[in-house]
Amino acid sequence: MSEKSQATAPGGFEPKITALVCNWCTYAGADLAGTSRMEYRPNVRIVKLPCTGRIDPLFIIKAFEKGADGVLVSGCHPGDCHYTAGNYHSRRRWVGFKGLMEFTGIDMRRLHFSWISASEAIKWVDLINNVTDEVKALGPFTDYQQINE
Amino acid sequence: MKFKLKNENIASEFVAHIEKITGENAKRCYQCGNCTGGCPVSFKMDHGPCQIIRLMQMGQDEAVQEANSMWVCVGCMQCYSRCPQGVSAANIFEGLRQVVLRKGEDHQEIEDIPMPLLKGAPQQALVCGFRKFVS
Amino acid sequence: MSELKNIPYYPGCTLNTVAKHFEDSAKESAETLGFTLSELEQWNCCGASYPLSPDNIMGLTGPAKVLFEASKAGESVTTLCSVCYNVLKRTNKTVHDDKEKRETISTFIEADYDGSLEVTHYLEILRDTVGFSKVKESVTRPLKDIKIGAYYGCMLLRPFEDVGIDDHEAPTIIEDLFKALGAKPVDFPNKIECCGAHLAVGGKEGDDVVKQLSTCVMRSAVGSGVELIVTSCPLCQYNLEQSQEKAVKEVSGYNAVPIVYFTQLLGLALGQDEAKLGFEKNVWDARPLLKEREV
Amino acid sequence: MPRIGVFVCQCGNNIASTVDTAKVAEEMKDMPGVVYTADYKFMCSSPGQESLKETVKEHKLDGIVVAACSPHMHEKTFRKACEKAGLNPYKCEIANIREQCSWVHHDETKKTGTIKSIDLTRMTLERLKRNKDLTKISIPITKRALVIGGGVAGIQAALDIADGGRDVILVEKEPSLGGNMAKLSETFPTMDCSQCIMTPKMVEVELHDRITLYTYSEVEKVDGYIGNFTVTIRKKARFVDEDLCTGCGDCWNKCPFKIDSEFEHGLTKRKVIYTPFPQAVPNIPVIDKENCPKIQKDKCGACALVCGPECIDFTQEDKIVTEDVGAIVIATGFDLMKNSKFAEYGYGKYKDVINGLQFERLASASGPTAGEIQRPSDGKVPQSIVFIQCVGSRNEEKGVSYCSKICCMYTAKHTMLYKHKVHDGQSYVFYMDIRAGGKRYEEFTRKAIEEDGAMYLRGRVSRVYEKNGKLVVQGADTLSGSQVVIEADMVVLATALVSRDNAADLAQKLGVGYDKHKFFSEYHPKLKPVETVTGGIYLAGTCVGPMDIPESVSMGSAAASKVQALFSADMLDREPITAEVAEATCNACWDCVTACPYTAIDRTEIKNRKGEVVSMVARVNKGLCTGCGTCVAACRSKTIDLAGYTDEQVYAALNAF
Ligand SMILES: Cc1cc2nc3c(=O)[nH]c(=O)nc-3n(C[C@H](O)[C@H](O)[C@H](O)COP(=O)(O)OP(=O)(O)OC[C@H]3O[C@@H](n4cnc5c(N)ncnc54)[C@H](O)[C@@H]3O)c2cc1C
Ligand SMILES: Cc1cc2nc3c(=O)[nH]c(=O)nc-3n(C[C@H](O)[C@H](O)[C@H](O)COP(=O)(O)OP(=O)(O)OC[C@H]3O[C@@H](n4cnc5c(N)ncnc54)[C@H](O)[C@@H]3O)c2cc1C
Ligand code: SF4
Ligand code: SF4
Ligand code: SF4
Ligand code: SF4
Ligand code: SF4
Ligand code: SF4
Ligand code: SF4
Ligand code: SF4
Repeated sequence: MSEKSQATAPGGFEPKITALVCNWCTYAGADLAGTSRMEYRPNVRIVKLPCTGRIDPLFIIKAFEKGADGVLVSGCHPGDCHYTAGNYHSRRRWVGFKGLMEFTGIDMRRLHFSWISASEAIKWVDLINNVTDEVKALGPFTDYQQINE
Repeated sequence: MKFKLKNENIASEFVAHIEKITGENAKRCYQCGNCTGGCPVSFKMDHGPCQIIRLMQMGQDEAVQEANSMWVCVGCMQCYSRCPQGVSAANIFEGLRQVVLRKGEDHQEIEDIPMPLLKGAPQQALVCGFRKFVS
Repeated sequence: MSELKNIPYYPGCTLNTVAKHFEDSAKESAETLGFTLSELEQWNCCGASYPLSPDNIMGLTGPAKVLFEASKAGESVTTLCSVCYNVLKRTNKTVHDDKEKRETISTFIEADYDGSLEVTHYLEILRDTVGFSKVKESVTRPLKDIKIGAYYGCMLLRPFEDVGIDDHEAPTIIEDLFKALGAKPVDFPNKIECCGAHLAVGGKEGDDVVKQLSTCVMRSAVGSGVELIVTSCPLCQYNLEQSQEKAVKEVSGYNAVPIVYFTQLLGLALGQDEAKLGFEKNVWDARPLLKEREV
Repeated sequence: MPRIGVFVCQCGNNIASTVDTAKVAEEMKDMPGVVYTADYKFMCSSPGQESLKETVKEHKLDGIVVAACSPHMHEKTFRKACEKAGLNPYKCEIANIREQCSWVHHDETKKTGTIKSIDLTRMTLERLKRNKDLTKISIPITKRALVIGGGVAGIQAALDIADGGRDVILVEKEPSLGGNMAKLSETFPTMDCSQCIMTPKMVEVELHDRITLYTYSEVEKVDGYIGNFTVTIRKKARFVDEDLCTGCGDCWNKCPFKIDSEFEHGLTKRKVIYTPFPQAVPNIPVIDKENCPKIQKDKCGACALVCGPECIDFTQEDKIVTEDVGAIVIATGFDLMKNSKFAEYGYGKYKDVINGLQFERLASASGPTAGEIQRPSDGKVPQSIVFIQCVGSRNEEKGVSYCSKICCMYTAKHTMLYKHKVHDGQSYVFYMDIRAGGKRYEEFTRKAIEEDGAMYLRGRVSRVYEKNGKLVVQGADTLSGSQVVIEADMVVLATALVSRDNAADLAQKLGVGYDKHKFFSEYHPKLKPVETVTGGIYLAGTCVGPMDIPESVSMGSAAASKVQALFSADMLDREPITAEVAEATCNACWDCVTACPYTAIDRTEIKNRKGEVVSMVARVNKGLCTGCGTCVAACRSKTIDLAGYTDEQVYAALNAF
């Protein structure tokens, strides 16, 4: 099963979206979207982490390498972090990281950072839909896979 | 006073214009009355500074413009210096005057100033007065 | 103090005319203290009011031009009149802090000025550069405990963050000076209240308002035991003088007191010839009181 | 080769209607390491759990994946089941195919849901393969508590903990217990006398077998973590032997020097050797070192001469004591804002302009005027008093942005106390809003207006000045739109409550958060109002924000019950999700140390057998580590990793997508 699985019916290009989210806010927000029976594009796969502070920029690179066409990172709103300040650290880190990604030529429309709380199911749904549609329009991302091969 | 309060009032363009040219935000005012309490001339005003700002909050453009308050304000900045919300009624009054003066309507005719006053008063009073009252 | 020689000085529209005695006495006192207030070569009227609506750039061009002229003369400029001080200091701050406005003003006045000048009031020179203790040493005719009422008005004090000569609710700079001169300053509640300012010439409501406000100031002072009022602004001086005239006519039992510029008494205390200090120009003459106290 | 079981839940139709669970199970069968798969109707039901346990045993599984609802729902359930079946609970992982799949993808052909479920289950499986056996961290608990601050909140917390049978150390920086409440006259809304209800509590603290009281002391340093704190306390020199002193008062009666009394807010004087107030607990004096000529320049010594038990010792020095405790309650209270910021009100300039606490002292039977309302300037009974509310509060320009919450109430109280004592006196209150939310509070303020005749004026005061011996108050009444001038005999300022000026300092010593006003931060303002983010440290009273006595006491009790709950077990179980350092590759860059929000990482010396330091490495204190993983992302040499969320596990999941 090493080949890229197709998220939906054959036909158009269906992007792969990897979401790196924190356990306390965004993961719970995504759960709430489910409990509320909302619907969103099926292209996303969540990887749960304790806190956005745990997110190593290399995770993002790895995700792209492994064929993700878009990556999104989301955690608690600044100030709401379950661990006091983890998301401040990550935010600081991302500022530098964003520059680096831009430098390496990744279209920043493929990488999204956002804050979604446990009650913001709607925001989660909108984010997934928007990111999916945007990345879909951009087409597959292959630069990193080539590096990998 | 009695008025019907409508959505249009709250979105008053006149108030927005005054806010723009004065750099003040009428919504910041929480009607504590400190400005009116300390204003040396509020006793002469149809509406004290805080009431003018209240009328602006409610978009009562006419009431604001009809009041003599803007002409009475001496610009002493006492209102601003004690306002807990950092609102300057002085600036707002100047803005209101500007709207009138920029239309070319003078509040004061120079001929009306008595000669002894014109001669005796310090130049600065005349300069300042003309600025505030004459377009 | 040795480096103090020439201080660029901006007179403004009134100090050369109606308030000549303010200027003369200030200049005399400066000479005694070892420096010169040297008038800017070129200057225009500051407009006598800082434009309170920020979009009024034209109102800033006058004072900005003054500041530009002053910047040619040195790193600071001093004023005697509180209004000039207020207008120049605030304009200077605006030019300094607001780049956009600075550029617009530059195009209007056709000169580049960046707001780096220091705008001071003569009182500040006396306090911060000369030092009141030094002034005290130079006193040859102490003011013999005359009860002075220091009238500040508005322009010297407000708004605090732009002007900031002293605490805007409880200033003491003039009192401190007069302590050094041997007088006995008396605090009175209305010393920071407005005199009515330009309403002296103003419209339908004006004259009446000025009378009420200035009379309040005078009564508050006299009621607190003040024997003589000092001012630092020709407009304050004028409004108080005029109102006292009316008070004397209309309020029974009202005791008029002399009203003079602070520089006149400063000059006197520093030993200058009384005749040069323009006491005869004040509506309310201080000389009888001075004589009575043998100053 | 691992032996893994995959269980796919149908959740009745909740999952099965959009996911082909049998297909998911089928797909997993061929994955390397998987030895068992099944789909099942209700995994969390008792039969579901039973079958899971049986299968674990029967197939000797060393790991399981449950593809079902969110881990927030049933992770605990299945981990417990594993434990019962003899499998390490951390060898169980959940793939969330309900909340994050079947419920959000409504494709009835089941195509979408099935594909996504397969992906999610596979990612979870790959992650699980790298899971290690973890054991809950067990920490022993020292069952003694420290309470910092001896106001009403701290006293309540200390008594509740001590009454529950635990030892308490109470540290108070002043010479006596009592805090601000000890200064109050009568208290809203019931008007009972503050001293009458406070003094017995103070005495109870002093006499309690389980409470060790350190007054005139401050916490200097705190080390350790929940259950295991070591606290260093500085006992300031009293210059009086506490064991010998009988509290007879001969010393302070004899002492010839007088100083403004802090307790009475300068309304009267105290001696250099003094107790702050007559009911002080303990009733042992201290010598105010700065003002004692004996200590400063060896002159006087009168107190020592008269002291019968000879307890005065001018050479006494501060003492440092350390105490081990398992929990800490912070109850350091509030101060009033300095009124000097408001020169327009003339506080400090006019003697008859006073603050709320000074009025409390004037109205207090034990105060400087024995409860008679007198002007500080000349002792006359004021015929009119103007009360000004919101001084410094709700004032972003010159004060604080927040509402001090209690001043509306105590001002109403003041007008009543005044009316009850001076029947023909008139009070005026300048207010912006009357905030009287609380049981019987609105009725209380109405009573002040309707029965006791206080004149309420809605507006702020611009200025106060003196004229002919009267205080002229110039303000506005915005309801009538007029300027109002009142000539009063006295003015009382309801000044903002602010945090103690050493609050930020203390917060840093304890590693707890504080807001921009230097009030301590609750873990969660609604759901964890007495906890801090640091385990084992709790909050009570006005150190959190303005509040009245009932609220302060409730918080004191709530904090105490949290401490009791913590102390109810011998050991503290914590999730084993903590950071670990592979010391061999640590290059001592300390990036992790600065990154950790909990100061859970120490710089540790590595010594050789001779005891010489050979290197420095980072070491995680498992008691403090909360498992956020911030350090891991910060470590460039990949030396530090997070158990349960190792790099290996995360990459495995990413690789499987
Ligand atoms: C004028 C006025 C009138 C009031 N009237 C009423 C009323 O009628 N009814 C009512 O319900 N409430 C009233 N209150 C409110 C009431 O005073 C408070 O709610 C209550 O006192 C708060 O108690 P506390 O224990 O939180 O704080 P505090 O009383 O401030 O106690 C804190 C204690 O901690 C000590 N401390 C501080 N820092 C340290 C440190 N670093 N180390 C050791 N010790 C430290 C202090 O010395 C103090 O003893 C009034 C308040 C004011 C200002
Ligand atoms: C419109 C509105 C908005 C609000 N918004 C906020 C807000 O934004 N923030 C905020 O902090 N607070 C808010 N509140 C307040 C908040 O709802 C209450 O503080 C809180 O819900 C009170 O919780 P409770 O447990 O005391 O009472 P309740 O929530 O009333 O719970 C009592 C429970 O006891 C049960 N019960 C009753 N009688 C019996 C009986 N005899 N036997 C067994 N069970 C019984 C009831 O069925 C109920 O489940 C709001 C309130 C309202 C009305
Ligand atoms: S002082 Fe400021 S906030 Fe108060 S009423 Fe006047 S403008 Fe409004
Ligand atoms: S600036 Fe005008 S409105 Fe403000 S206090 Fe002075 S006179 Fe009144
Ligand atoms: S384990 Fe979760 S998904 Fe399965 S039956 Fe229970 S609630 Fe439903
Ligand atoms: S005289 Fe001695 S025993 Fe008496 S109170 Fe003073 S110190 Fe204590
Ligand atoms: S030695 Fe100090 S404390 Fe003792 S009596 Fe003298 S001044 Fe007072
Ligand atoms: S409680 Fe009342 S007096 Fe105190 S700050 Fe709030 S509104 Fe003002
Ligand atoms: S996991 Fe978080 S709390 Fe633990 S040591 Fe690392 S940064 Fe600190
Ligand atoms: S960041 Fe890594 S290498 Fe640096 S001190 Fe911490 S564990 Fe050691």
